[in-house]
Amino acid sequence: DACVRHGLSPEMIYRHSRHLLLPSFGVQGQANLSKSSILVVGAGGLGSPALLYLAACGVGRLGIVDHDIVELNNLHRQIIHTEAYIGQPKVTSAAAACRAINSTVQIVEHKEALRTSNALEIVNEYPLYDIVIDATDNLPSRYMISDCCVVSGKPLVSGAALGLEGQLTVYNHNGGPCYRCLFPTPPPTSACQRCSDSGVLGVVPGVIGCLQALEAIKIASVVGEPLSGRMLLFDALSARIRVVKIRARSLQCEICGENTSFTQQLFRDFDYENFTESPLSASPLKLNL
Amino acid sequence: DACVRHGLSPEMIYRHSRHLLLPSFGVQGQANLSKSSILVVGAGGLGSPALLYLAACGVGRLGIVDHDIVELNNLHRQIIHTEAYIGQPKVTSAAAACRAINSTVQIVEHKEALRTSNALEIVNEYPLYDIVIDATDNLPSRYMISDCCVVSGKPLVSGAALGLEGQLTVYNHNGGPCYRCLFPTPPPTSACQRCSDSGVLGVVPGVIGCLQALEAIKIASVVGEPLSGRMLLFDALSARIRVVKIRARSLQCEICGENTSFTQQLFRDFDYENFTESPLSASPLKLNL
Amino acid sequence: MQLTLEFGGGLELLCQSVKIHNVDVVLQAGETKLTMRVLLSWIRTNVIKERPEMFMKGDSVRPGVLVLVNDCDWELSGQLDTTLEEKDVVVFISTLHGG
Amino acid sequence: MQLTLEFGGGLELLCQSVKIHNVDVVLQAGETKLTMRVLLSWIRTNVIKERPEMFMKGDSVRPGVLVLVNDCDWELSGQLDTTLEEKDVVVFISTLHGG
Ligand SMILES: [Zn+2]
Ligand SMILES: [Zn+2]
Repeated sequence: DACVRHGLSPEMIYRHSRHLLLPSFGVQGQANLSKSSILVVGAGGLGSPALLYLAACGVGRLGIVDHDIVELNNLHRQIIHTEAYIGQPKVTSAAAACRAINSTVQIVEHKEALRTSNALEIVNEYPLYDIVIDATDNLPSRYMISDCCVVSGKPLVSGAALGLEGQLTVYNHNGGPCYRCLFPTPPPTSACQRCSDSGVLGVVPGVIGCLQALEAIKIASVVGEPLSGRMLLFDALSARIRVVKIRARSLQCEICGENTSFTQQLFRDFDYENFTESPLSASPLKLNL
Repeated sequence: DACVRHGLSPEMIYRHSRHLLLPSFGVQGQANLSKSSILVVGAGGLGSPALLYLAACGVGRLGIVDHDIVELNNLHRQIIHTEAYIGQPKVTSAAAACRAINSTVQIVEHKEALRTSNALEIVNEYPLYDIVIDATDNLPSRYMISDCCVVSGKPLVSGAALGLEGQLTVYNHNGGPCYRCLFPTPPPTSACQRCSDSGVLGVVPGVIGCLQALEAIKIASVVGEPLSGRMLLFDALSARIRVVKIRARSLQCEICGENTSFTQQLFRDFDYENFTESPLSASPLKLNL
Repeated sequence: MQLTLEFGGGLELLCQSVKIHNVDVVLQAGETKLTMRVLLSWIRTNVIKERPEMFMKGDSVRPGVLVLVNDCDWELSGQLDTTLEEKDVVVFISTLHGG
Repeated sequence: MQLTLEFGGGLELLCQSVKIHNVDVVLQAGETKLTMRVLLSWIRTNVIKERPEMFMKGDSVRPGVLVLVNDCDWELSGQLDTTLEEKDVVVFISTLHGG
């Protein structure tokens, strides 16, 4: 029957029966999901729900990149980690949680910071990923991951949250823009706030991280209209959400445009910290109450 | 200082430092949260993320009501449960997950179905709850929980998800309507679909459950504008979200209106299964592929 | 009159699983304005392809269906007597119970 | 001209933490239409209360700010040359990097 033909085991059929029942998703959608592989960069506030839902939904392979250690002050929003994992690598903790939910998914642990020196290898060599999720918390990483996805030809599901607001879009997919098409010039460093400096209501990255998992699932299963060329803006305080239309790919974009000279080699040599004038790692928290 | 005055321990200050840094939330918001108690009815697709984020954010007391057992075909969307808990009560599993994230929250386990015979006691007697979250999956429960909240004077954060769509609103709060103001007459039974019959994409209740936690946090911390008199409509396939304006409390409402004769005693005697012509418990899944 | 009709929460299944319908409603001789009452009857004839009893009951929508005119509950604009204008967006959505 | 201005992603901090501003922009003598170029200068004078360099750079917005006219990126409508109409909604939102 259809399930056998699509390589779904009896356990997968039972486990994902509520997906298979969906006329607009069905056996084909689940089979596509089970063959897809997704890389989540960052196992923090956004990565926590994204990883849990991606493991639960039955993607084939799920990669996790992070170099951080679980701390108590992460736990108010990073729901994939438990008190028992404080002091251990976030990747170890997140991988254990994903395996506990779904032992049939291949979980790949990348216990290192994503850098120009390893990004192309992680994304493109074994294990190869089809889709990248940006769940990081800093500006140089956002430029680096977008550029890496452009030179690797991968769609990028990008989420961000700060304070009581969140943003979500899909870059480098279906003729949509890359991060640099929207933001060719980095903002002044004085305009860059991080969760570690400015605070964030924990459930706000929760909402955005779930929506990142949804967009990755839609791309991987080839179902629905991904949020490409559109951006979701979320204001938690007023419970207002708007989805706006953004520009298409820019022909003049230095990275993805028609006359780009950007290559994998230039990517390896690019200094993202210098370009954005901000560090790849978060500075320590200073709390003055 | 402010933290001590508001009864926040040094551990709570460190754990929730990203909340305390938020100017519009701050010490007062966290102190309000830590004194609040929230009841989540249903530890399934909606309840999973709602419970995890409520435990993580540091509410004072978190109650969980459910009579169900964890099954393998829940795990595609009910991310609070792990394979190790298959066969055990959902409340046991969910409570363990909440405690693992935050051992400082008081978790109360109600391992029973919410019924007219126990609902008033669970909501109003010790432990007393301030806010109720409807994370159930059937129509008679939705009427019963709304009526229970009206006669108990509690705000109700109501979420629903089916297929690739979700809905969210706050009932019985700030002059907003109750469920019966919107739906005085139950729909015909032929119009009632459940996840167990019709399927649901797992991350859709994930998004709605996170938003339910957010609305409960806003009400408990007295921060922001809760989604009362408004309803959020979510279409996952097209990534469209609209927030619409709904009617205010109806003066003619049989339950919350001006001339209501509905009482706690009438609630106890009301037959919700007969009223809605549908059962409180989900029927077993029939999967024909 | 150009209107956008949207069906959700399962009601799209009654109109060939199409959620958004851009329609042009022509007023009948003798009609001077388009009310929701008239629109519902027009939809029943022109849009709903099966099980009309899942959409309407009497001359209104069946219980459990929310009607929104330009993102506002039609209870706030006069329900069946709501008068529609050019380019209005009318949403019919069935309440969900799942979780 | 009645406009709704919205500031988000932290830009509201430049205008006393108020996100939504309903404003009435009066055209100067000699002006026949309101462009985004003119509106930005009007906002800088009338709405931004502190650190204008966090909002503008030259005669446009600073890098990292998205501008939306009626929920559409202003790149699609001519950027600074976009002509505004009565009741338009203009959103200025700073891109977020946190997670
Ligand atoms: Zn580009
Ligand atoms: Zn009522």
